[in-house]
Amino acid sequence: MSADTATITTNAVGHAAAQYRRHSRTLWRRMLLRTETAIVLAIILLIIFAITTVPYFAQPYTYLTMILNSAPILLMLLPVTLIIITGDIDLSVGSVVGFSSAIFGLSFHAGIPLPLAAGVAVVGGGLVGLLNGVLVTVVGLPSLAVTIGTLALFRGIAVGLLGTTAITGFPSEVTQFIGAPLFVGAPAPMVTVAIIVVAIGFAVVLHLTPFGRGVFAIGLSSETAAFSGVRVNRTRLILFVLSGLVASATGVYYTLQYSNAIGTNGLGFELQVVTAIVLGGVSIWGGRGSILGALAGGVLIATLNKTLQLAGIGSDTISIVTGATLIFSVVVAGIAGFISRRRRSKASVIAAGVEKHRAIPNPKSVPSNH
Amino acid sequence: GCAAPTGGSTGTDAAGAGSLTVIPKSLGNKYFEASDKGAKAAADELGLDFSEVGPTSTGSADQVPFIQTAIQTGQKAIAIAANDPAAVCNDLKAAQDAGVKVVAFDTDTDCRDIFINQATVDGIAQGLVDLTSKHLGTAGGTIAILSGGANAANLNAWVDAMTALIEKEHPEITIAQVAYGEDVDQKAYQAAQGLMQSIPDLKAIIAPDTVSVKEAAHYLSDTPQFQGKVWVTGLGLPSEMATYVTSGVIEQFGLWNPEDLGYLATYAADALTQGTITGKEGDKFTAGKLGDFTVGAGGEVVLGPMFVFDKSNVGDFSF
Amino acid sequence: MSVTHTVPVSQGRRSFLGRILRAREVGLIVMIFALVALTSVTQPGFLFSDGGWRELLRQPTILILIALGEAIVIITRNIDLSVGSILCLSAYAAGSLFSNFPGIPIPLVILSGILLGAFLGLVNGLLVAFLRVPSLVITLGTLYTYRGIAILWIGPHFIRSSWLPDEYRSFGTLQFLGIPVLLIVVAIIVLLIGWFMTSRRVGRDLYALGSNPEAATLFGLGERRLTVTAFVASGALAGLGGLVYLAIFATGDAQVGTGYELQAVAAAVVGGVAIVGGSGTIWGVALGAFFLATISNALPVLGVPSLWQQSIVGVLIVGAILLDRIVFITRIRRAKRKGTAT
Amino acid sequence: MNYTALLELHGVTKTFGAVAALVNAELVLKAGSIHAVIGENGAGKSTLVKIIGGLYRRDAGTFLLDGESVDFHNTREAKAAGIAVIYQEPTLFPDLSVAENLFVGRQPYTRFGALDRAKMRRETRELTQRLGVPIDPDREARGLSIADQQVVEIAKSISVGAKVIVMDEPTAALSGIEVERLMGIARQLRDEGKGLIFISHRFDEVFALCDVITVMRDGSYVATNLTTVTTEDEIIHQMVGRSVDNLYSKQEALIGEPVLEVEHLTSAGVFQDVSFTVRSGEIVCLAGLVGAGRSEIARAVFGVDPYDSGSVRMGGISVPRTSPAAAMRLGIGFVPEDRRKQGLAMTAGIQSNITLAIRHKLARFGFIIAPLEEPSARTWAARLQVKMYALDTEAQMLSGGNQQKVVLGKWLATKPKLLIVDEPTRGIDVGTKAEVHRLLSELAGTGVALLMISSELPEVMGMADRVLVVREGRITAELPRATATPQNVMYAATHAPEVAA
Ligand SMILES: Nc1ncnc2c1ncn2[C@@H]1O[C@H](COP(=O)(O)OP(=O)(O)OP(=O)(O)O)[C@@H](O)[C@H]1O
Ligand SMILES: Nc1ncnc2c1ncn2[C@@H]1O[C@H](COP(=O)(O)OP(=O)(O)OP(=O)(O)O)[C@@H](O)[C@H]1O
Ligand SMILES: [Mg+2]
Ligand SMILES: [Mg+2]
Repeated sequence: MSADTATITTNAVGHAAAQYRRHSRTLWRRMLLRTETAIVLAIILLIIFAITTVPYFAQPYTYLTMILNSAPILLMLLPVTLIIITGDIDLSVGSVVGFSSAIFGLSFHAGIPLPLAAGVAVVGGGLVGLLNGVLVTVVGLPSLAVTIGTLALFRGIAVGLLGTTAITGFPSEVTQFIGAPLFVGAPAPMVTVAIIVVAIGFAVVLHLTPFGRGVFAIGLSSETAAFSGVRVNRTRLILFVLSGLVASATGVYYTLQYSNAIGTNGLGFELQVVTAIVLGGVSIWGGRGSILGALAGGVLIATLNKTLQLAGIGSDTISIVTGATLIFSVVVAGIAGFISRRRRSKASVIAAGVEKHRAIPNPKSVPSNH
Repeated sequence: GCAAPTGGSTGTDAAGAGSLTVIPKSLGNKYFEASDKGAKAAADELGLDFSEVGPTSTGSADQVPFIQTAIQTGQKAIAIAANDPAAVCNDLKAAQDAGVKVVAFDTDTDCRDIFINQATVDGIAQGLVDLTSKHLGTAGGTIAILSGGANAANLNAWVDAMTALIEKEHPEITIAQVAYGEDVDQKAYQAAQGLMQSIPDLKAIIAPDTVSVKEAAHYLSDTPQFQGKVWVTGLGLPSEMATYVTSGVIEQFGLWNPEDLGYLATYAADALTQGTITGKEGDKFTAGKLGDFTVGAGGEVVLGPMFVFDKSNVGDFSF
Repeated sequence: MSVTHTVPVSQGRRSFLGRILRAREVGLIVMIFALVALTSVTQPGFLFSDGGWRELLRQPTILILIALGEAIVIITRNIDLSVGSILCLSAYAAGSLFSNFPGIPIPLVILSGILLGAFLGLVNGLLVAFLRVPSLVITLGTLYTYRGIAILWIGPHFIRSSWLPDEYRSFGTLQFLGIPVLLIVVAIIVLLIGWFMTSRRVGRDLYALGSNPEAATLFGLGERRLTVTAFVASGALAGLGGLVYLAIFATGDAQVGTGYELQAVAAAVVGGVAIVGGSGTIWGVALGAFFLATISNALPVLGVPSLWQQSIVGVLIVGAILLDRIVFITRIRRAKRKGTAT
Repeated sequence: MNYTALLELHGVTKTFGAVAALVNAELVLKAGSIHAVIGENGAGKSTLVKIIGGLYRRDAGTFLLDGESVDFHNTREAKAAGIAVIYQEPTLFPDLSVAENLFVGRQPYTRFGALDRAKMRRETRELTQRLGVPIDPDREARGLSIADQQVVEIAKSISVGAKVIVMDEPTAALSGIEVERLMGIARQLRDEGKGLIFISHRFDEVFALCDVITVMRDGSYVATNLTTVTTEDEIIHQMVGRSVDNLYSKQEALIGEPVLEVEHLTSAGVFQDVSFTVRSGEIVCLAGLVGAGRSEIARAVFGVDPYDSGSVRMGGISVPRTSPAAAMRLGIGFVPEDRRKQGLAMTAGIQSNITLAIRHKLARFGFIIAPLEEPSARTWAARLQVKMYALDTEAQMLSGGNQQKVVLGKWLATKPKLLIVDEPTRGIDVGTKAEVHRLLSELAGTGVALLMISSELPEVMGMADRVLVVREGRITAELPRATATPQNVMYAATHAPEVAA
């Protein structure tokens, strides 16, 4: 109504507005000096290296199996990325895979049609996600503690439900379809479509919607977010439910891919998921990160694994390489920050005034959201 | 000992004498390290290009990437002890489609050319039950079974066979509980403790996996109150069990020679790639120092009867 | 990880606060007693037999040690996920020292195990403190790296009980006045660390750092030194945990300690250490670890089917955190109501 | 030389990369004096303080302490040399007790090598008593009021025997009585021969307390004046480079229909039976002492805090409880009192901060893309003349005043019908303050209803159409502009309600 603020007069609006640069760093710096770019570059370099030095790497089968093997992680990391951006964490996803696998297997075993059984499992996953969410938001418990507890709980239920039975005998049309290439000779399996669709969905939600703005705001400062009309607890609750849904859908997929429902399905996936996300430049303190980065982190690990496996190297070395890559990625960022801090403090003073508000990383940027 | 990088060479001269990838349940597992040692020895004798790769964990699909690699690098044969027979099946089928011969050992899967069985399921069940019933005598009593992973297909088969056997032939014995030690020392120890304390009049524990039997023996040797009351037997590695056998806590336990298992699997793989055998019943082949073997029903080759260890021989083995 | 812990403004005096803190520990003690009582009523042997009594008291020692280190790290607002891998390396290192140098003095081996742990912790600490990267990322990396090194190094080998000198193996079962010597040693360590954390400057500084890292920087508390100290302590305690593991189980392969990291965090949290740092007591942590270890000790004895044990552990972990929270909130509410009434 | 200054800084320079925070700073502090440093937001005062405190190292220039050149590498060295700094943000450790906070890093030990808690408790009690504010030494620092935190900080600096005590805007969060108390303590310290550096944006305090005033502008030294011979106008001129003629540019606005109607709002233990109305074009001020519960009332109205009973209506429509989102949809905007924790995401860019509250409005078909949000951010930053370099500059890089402008911009961008502003000019320099006042007044002129909370009486007097005085959670007086004198307001704020009716 009358609050037409445009009528407020201020001196030299146009002039001042023109003074602000859009970005404090040049385009190439912004594009190149970011984790996503570095990781994507690393993937490309690694693939080039592997193609030239590792026999058989160039075959489509390599990429087909690489995507197949990493599909569960690539799917699960999507909602967990959002959770980590709000500053929470969900360590129970691996157990939710097992849980959903158990529900799915038992439902199928009980004669429920496959799609319905899958539906039951996904709904079950949503419910356990809701349980996590309620404990974290309504009760106010720290998510790390809660999901360490439910990690044991959901896994325990899965193992308890299935016991020593492994439910197999899923229709082979379905299991074969899942592992089949998109078309004959294609370097990607069917599940690639699902990954891409779900990833685009999450990327759009996170980066292009008001909801996604809220997600970032919660991670940057949940108090400020609440004061800005972000429904903080509702958002966090939704994310935990989403995580449960996606993890349980992954559980159904995993069960079908390997045609086996057992209680230990998805064991240890949680740390792989977190590793991929963190490698992809998502800040574990919340507030920073992207779907692209997290996915790239997952793909980099998958590519590394594939390269080493094809080179005949066993899992012991692979696990050292994975750990070292993770440390290396943050160490490089740390050292780069250190050097640029040193270099800039030696650089000459450009000018006072507006120029002096050039952004530099805060040397003591202690996680602010504690 | 593990993960010898065989990369380039494996690929290039795969066309030569033959090449074999052995995939154990996991790296760093004593039992499989022993079987891999036997496999390596056989491969050396045969001049095979040999590699041993595998996961460090025992997740159901953890072995899959290594099967894929074997397919891609043009291995002639794979010898695998599957953690989860169903989960690796699709990829093993793909391997067979690609012309790779698949030998399952230790644990059977549906998608293989041949299965090298350490001993028949019935043989193992019979062996362990016989040891136990002989000890218990006609009086019989309550016993418990302490197994490893709840999803280990071979262990479950043995447990089932033992249960059936006891029901059929030993009415004097009752099985009170089947517990699982999950292949983890601490859990197996606690499970053994749980069984001994919670089952009154427990007379014996049969532990058909190496971790469980070792930890059951361990708990027993730590706890004199149960010594002489609870009798423990199972399938164990002599190197791990020696202490308990010498000290008298354990009298007898069984196993086969895991090195021989790997050795036999390698000869079978070679015979398959050479075309000497196809895996059908009645095929015959010679496995070096182990002598001649015949493929039995369902493409199964049995290493031999279970070997029983006691005070007199337990020190003679290195595995 | 941000935890929006809306800790209500405490009105009070020490006595009130003290009561809350004590309630936490009292609560744990009550839960432990309840668990032991319940188990002993069903299976008297759990408590009233040599073996039961000994296991009850000595099984928790490993978890107590690594949980203590984890707690110190969490108190500084960090986390250490590499403790399980460190424990494994230290246990195997000690075992192979015994086997390669027969007759080597036991104290020397113990020292080496602790030093190896401390060194691995030092690597964590230096990376975290000097590169200012989140400890969760660094220790997740070293969780893999240390484990990979363990598998690569240990490979097919395993510690045979015959490697260990009899004196060392007897540590595991030795009792003094009916109490396992291991527990006595660990109890002394708990007392020492507890005293250190409450009564020495460095201990208080560790709390201060976790309580408000920005203020610690402004204050010149030496955050780097403190961070490194915490990780070294955690590494050393994990190393000691490995030695105790060796004494109890007299065995060990490359998979020892897998998954301990989350148990250690769970024990610290159940013991009342706030995951955001700055608060929690060492006594609480020791009790929390004792509680968790006793659960996995007691469930098999209670005859709970193996397959359902893990879910009960999960329920109890969640339940313990939940209960603690509810007790906390109701106490604050009650105090507030009292405050407004007057 | 027989008379050396306690502390001397000459030609001190400090750059952060391309940012020159200090260019040529000068400061000469004598023992037994209180020295004010003032300047616009971003003039470099806090940076100077941090150099003195050893948090930053200067790039160039001389730094003498007692005539000796010093170069601190960390805050510990500065502390050891007798310098105590009380930073803009209190820096207590919330989980430690008050006594422990006082003794962090130098706790006394007993004979047995344990902390001597009895001694710490005793000394804490003595110190806080001496400062006139007894605080329980055993309580956790978490939950102490800002004023009490300030007292603990001062006690800390006294107990270490500092000879130089620097206070960076210590009064920003305090109310009149607490400021008086603080000034009393400062004078006491001065009379003990200590040198004090006092930073404040409030001229009345500076003139009442300080002996010398050093003015800074854009990181450089401008002038040092003796308080006795200079005037407020002169100082302002030195600070801003021009004179600020009207600090409270209250415009006449047409007061219209009620916009916000609050009835019988009660939250047990916090506020009781609060009823008031704000009309369009009207500026209503909630006055009172710090801790009277004004912020809580505002937060309950906006929905961030719950309340037990009562009702809130906007333009006749009931505002749902505990839903800021709903309140915003009904046209309420809220500039909270703690801009660092509640107003801004400190590590996010200016643009993201300004557009956070309007993210739903910016969306087209549910999606937001950067080109849509840039114009709003640019316009509002420019209208408020935020001193910054680029739209993605992190909020934490801005000086306090500029941060406050960003928060204002963020809420003005929502085009509210009712804007609640809690301490809108806390920590803001005179020039900007006048700017903010003009802006709020213009806003009222366009028909926006304003509910303002301020602890500064002149601001209340200068801006309000109506003053509601809050005391211990109750509205104890409603004073129209004409009768709202400082005396009346203070009386109502400190006396039981039956007197002020
Ligand atoms: N760590 C830093 N990195 C980059 N720029 C900084 C840093 N610290 C201060 N600045 C810049 O230096 C200038 C001086 O800041 P300072 O905080 O000293 O101002 P101030 O006079 O204290 O302002 P206020 O009155 O608002 O507190 C500002 O422009 C600020 O943005
Ligand atoms: N950040 C804080 N930490 C601890 N206590 C606080 C904090 N903010 C306010 N308080 C305390 O809460 C109570 C109510 O404060 P509130 O902010 O409502 O008062 P107010 O009248 O709005 O004062 P102000 O002038 O500061 O806005 C007081 O006792 C105050 O000291
Ligand atoms: Mg300042
Ligand atoms: Mg307030």
